[in-house]
Amino acid sequence: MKFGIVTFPGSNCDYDAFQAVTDILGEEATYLWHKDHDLQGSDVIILPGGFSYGDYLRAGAIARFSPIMREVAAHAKAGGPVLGICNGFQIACEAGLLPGALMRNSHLQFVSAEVRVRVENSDTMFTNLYDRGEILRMPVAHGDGRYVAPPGVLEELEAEGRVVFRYADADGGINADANPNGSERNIAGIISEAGNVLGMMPHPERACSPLLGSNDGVRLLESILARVAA
Amino acid sequence: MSDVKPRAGDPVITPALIAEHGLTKLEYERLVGMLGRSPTFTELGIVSALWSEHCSYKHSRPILKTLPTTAPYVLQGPGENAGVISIGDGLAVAFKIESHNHPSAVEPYQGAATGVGGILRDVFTMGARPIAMLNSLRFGSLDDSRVRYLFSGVVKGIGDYGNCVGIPTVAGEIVFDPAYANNPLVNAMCVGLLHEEDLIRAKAEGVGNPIMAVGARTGRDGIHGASFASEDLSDASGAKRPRIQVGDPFTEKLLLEASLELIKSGHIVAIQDMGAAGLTSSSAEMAERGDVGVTIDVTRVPTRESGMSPYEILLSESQERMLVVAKKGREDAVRDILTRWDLTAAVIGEVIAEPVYRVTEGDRVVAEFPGSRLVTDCPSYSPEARESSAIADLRAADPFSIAERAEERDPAWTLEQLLSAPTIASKAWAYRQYDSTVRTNTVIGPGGDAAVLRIRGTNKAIAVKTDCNGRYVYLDPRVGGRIAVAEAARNVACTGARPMAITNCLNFGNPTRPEVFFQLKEAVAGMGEACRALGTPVTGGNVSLYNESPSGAVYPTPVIGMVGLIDDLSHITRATFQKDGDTILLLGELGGELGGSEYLATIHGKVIGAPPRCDVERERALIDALLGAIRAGVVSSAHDCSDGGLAVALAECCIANPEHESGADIDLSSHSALQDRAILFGESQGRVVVSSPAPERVLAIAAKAGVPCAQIGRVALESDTLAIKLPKRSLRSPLSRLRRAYHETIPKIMARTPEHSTFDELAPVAAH
Amino acid sequence: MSKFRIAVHITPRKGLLDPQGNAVRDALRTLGFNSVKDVHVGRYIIVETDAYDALTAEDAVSDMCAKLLANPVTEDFEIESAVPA
Amino acid sequence: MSKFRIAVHITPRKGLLDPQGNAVRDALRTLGFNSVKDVHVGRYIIVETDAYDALTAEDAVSDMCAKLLANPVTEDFEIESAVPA
Ligand SMILES: Nc1ncnc2c1ncn2[C@@H]1O[C@H](COP(=O)(O)OP(=O)(O)O)[C@@H](O)[C@H]1O
Ligand SMILES: [Mg+2]
Repeated sequence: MKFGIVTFPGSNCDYDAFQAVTDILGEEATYLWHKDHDLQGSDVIILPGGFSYGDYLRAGAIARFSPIMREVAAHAKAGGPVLGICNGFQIACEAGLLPGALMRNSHLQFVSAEVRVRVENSDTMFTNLYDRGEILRMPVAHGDGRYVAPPGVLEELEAEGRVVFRYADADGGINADANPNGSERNIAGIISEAGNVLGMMPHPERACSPLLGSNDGVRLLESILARVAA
Repeated sequence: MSDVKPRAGDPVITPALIAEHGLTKLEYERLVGMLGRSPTFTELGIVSALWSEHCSYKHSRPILKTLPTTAPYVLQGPGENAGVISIGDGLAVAFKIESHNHPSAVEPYQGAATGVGGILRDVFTMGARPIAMLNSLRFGSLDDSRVRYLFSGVVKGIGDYGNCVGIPTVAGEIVFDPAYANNPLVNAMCVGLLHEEDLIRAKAEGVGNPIMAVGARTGRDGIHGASFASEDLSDASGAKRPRIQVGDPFTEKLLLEASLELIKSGHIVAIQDMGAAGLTSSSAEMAERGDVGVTIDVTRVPTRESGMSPYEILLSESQERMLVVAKKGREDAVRDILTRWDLTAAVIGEVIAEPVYRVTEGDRVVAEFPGSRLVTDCPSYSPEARESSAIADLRAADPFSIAERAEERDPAWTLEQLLSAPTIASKAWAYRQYDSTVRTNTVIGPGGDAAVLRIRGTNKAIAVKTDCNGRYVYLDPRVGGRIAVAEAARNVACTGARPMAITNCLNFGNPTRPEVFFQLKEAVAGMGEACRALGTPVTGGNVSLYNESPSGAVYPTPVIGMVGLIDDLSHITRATFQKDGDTILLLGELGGELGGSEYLATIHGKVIGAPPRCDVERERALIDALLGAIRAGVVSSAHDCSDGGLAVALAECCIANPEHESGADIDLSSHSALQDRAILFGESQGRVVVSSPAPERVLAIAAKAGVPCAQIGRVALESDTLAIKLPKRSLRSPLSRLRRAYHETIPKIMARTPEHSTFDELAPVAAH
Repeated sequence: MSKFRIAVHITPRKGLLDPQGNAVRDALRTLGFNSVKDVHVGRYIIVETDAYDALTAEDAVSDMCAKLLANPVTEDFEIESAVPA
Repeated sequence: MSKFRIAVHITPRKGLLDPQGNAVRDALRTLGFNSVKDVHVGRYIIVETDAYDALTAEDAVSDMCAKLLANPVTEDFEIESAVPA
């Protein structure tokens, strides 16, 4: 299976995503240049982390107008998997692929730390190899990670099981102490209505090796493989 | 030679103008002698920048020459943008440290950010991809709101820049001491990785080759920053504020990718960052290294503002710019690469056979210097060096003459005081703002003794750390210089790495004062002794002098940036206790010295006594023993004793990792010849706390290396206490209290001032 | 064509948490400005653009706001009259 | 005492690099707004404060700008007239 990883000017986790796909998953990956209009036959699109266009104005606001985003949107509309990580999540929200927005962390500081997330829905194409309620460890590194959405939208996300990950403590508790950025309802990741676009602030691609502290992210990539290959 | 005439509208050269440019009368005469005529305003500006301390090293060059710089694996020593060492497998590591003290004192956010940007460029111009950032920071007391403002601004500046470019910030050190109150130190270090065959040097070559300006456009930023960095900080510095540059990490990221692509492409022969003194120093230095002439036409330099004079274009310190010598005929290919990254490239000059450094404005020559004398003929000084008798007296004072405070009857009190001293307390408040895991190589990030980064495609890793204890250097520069290197080496060795080489940043006061020059000379001598003994040559560095304010000079602070190599990933060792029941050993002697300690400073407000002895041969033996034990697989954890001594080291082994705390039972009661406080808080050098499942093996390895080693206790995972038996007393500290002291101090202090972290570009408080 | 200058105010939508505004308010009080009741922090964007007349310039900027300058989920915007630049 | 509302505009100081403004300008042009000449991005701060009269309120805010709201090294500020809130 082929993963297309978009390189926007200022992306800096494209390399990490590439390594995770090729090195850990053993699948094919290719970089997609933001100015192109060609997904090069990719089955899965990753919008990686970083600071596209410096995150100037608003994180993700300028990147969503990159030429390649037209094809990414079409791919998503056709049901193709899209994984937005960190800045990729911000871009996906700005582009309207996912509802809501990511605002400045409530404590106003950049936060780089290992966090825990609880798997809220293990019946998605990104999480089918996890158990529901399982606690995963992954790094976060962002300044604008506070997920917000209008009240109606939040209810809808909850009702449809589209909140996929929530920041949690070691025992699975959902509380303010476990929330690194002030996200509403501790939301760390959500999925689109059709279930094929996942946006998340934590970095699964940085959690792919026990040597680096966690390999809890591997099964996320494997889940996609399992579902798409099936 | 061409006919160089003053340009219409340029100021007339007067003694006042010369003085304003920081040139002495003798230096000016030297310039006139070199030219054989009076300089133009443009020429005066050029020389003022190139002969500034920052660019010319005029007070430090002879001293730096005494440092060892070679080893079989050193591919590039001092003199280039960064040093480079081979780590085998065809791979090499480039690294360099640099100061941005003065800009940060005036505008902490931009000052620190542009410091990070500059050192990144120094590393990627060598053909290396940056893989890690470090820093070394000094501030006054955190009780002062201006200091809190500086601290939070610097941390945010470092974080925002490095995070945006996507290079992990993995280690550093932060010290708070009134000695730095009005003159903070901000040193940034970058480490990069390259294939040996991609190494490129900043040496202009090939007559007829075009010289190109690449990256951001040139504006009126930071004109004369280099000479600014070579002056004392006075109240008048406020007026110099417009000189401060603004960083654009987004452009830096594009420039990084474009430069690496350019170097790989084979279209260029040399590349150099336009750093301090901008276009002037980069072009003059490249010409000098290549022993060629250059000519530059300032009207072809892409500018951001209209109407910039040659003087301004040459001296601008606008950020995110590079100077490139391309191969003739490849100009378009170079431009194509830059355009792909939305950056500009313009031909602005040429390498010429005639041995001159020439600047034109269109057809008119506005500056011309013979040969490379601009660089080679700059003055060099060896002023008088004499120790201050006041400091000698401080050193001679007996620390044991200071009576204990009543509270010290409970050593747990003292330990908690020390753990909550901002210099010792956890710096997580700062490094949580740094992305330390991007690029997925960080095995050990901030919080350990040194950071460890794996090297992909090999079974190796490198360990990196910055270190210096300025208080020791103040009390005894020779010994302090040795300790700075030894401590950095020890920190790297604690992770399982063989110390390989250093870069250094010499932060000192005004060298024309005999007591400062004495410190500089002695400290570098001490560093050299340690480097030779430990086999860690100096591959480069930076000198920052004139770190003085009306209240005096900073502590002499020669910061060491150490790189070590781990040749097997299984040797990577952490600082905190790992396994229940492991035996705790002390490698090295108990010592019992108290001079220059954090204990005296924090508990008694005294900076006195001789700093701990530092026998560099014993340091070498200690590192050999430690690495021997690690490689034998019998070390669960290793942590060196530094600020706060053995007690603080043990406490850190228990609680530094909040995810994995453990208690410990320690028995030091047999050392009755020493005072309890000296056992606990003395900072004798050459010591490492090791935990091991096989203590007899550690003892045997140490004995063979001739290093004292003793079993001192046991790791007690389930215990919630650190217990230490002493000759006269005993210490019992619940981990919860140690944790609070260590982890909560800095966040609490910084929470006092929400105003400092409010905006992207911080707003200062009413201190100006 | 002439050149116009149009200022845009972008403010956090009412009801949303404004941590920056709150932090500034608290900081001002810490500094002794005890009468401060509330603070809101938004963005101020100045666009300089060529246009046939002020109205066309304002229309264009309004379009820019809708497309890029403001996030409709979290922000409101307000455009000032164009002035010749 | 009555309550006033004072708006403050904070802009990057002229001549200093404005990376944010440049990025937005380039983005607008890419979006087809080709007539855009320049963009500057600053902050817009609304302070609500009690004061005896409008003048006192404005003076206080000017003081706040100097002390906290604007960075004198890199920014300029402008205070609008106080309006009753
Ligand atoms: N400015 C900083 N940036 C990143 N990491 C830091 C910084 N300051 C301290 N640290 C980290 O905190 C830990 C303790 O630092 P330090 O007290 O200097 O250790 P040591 O006493 O062993 O030299 C180290 O892991 C160091 O890398
Ligand atoms: Mg250490």
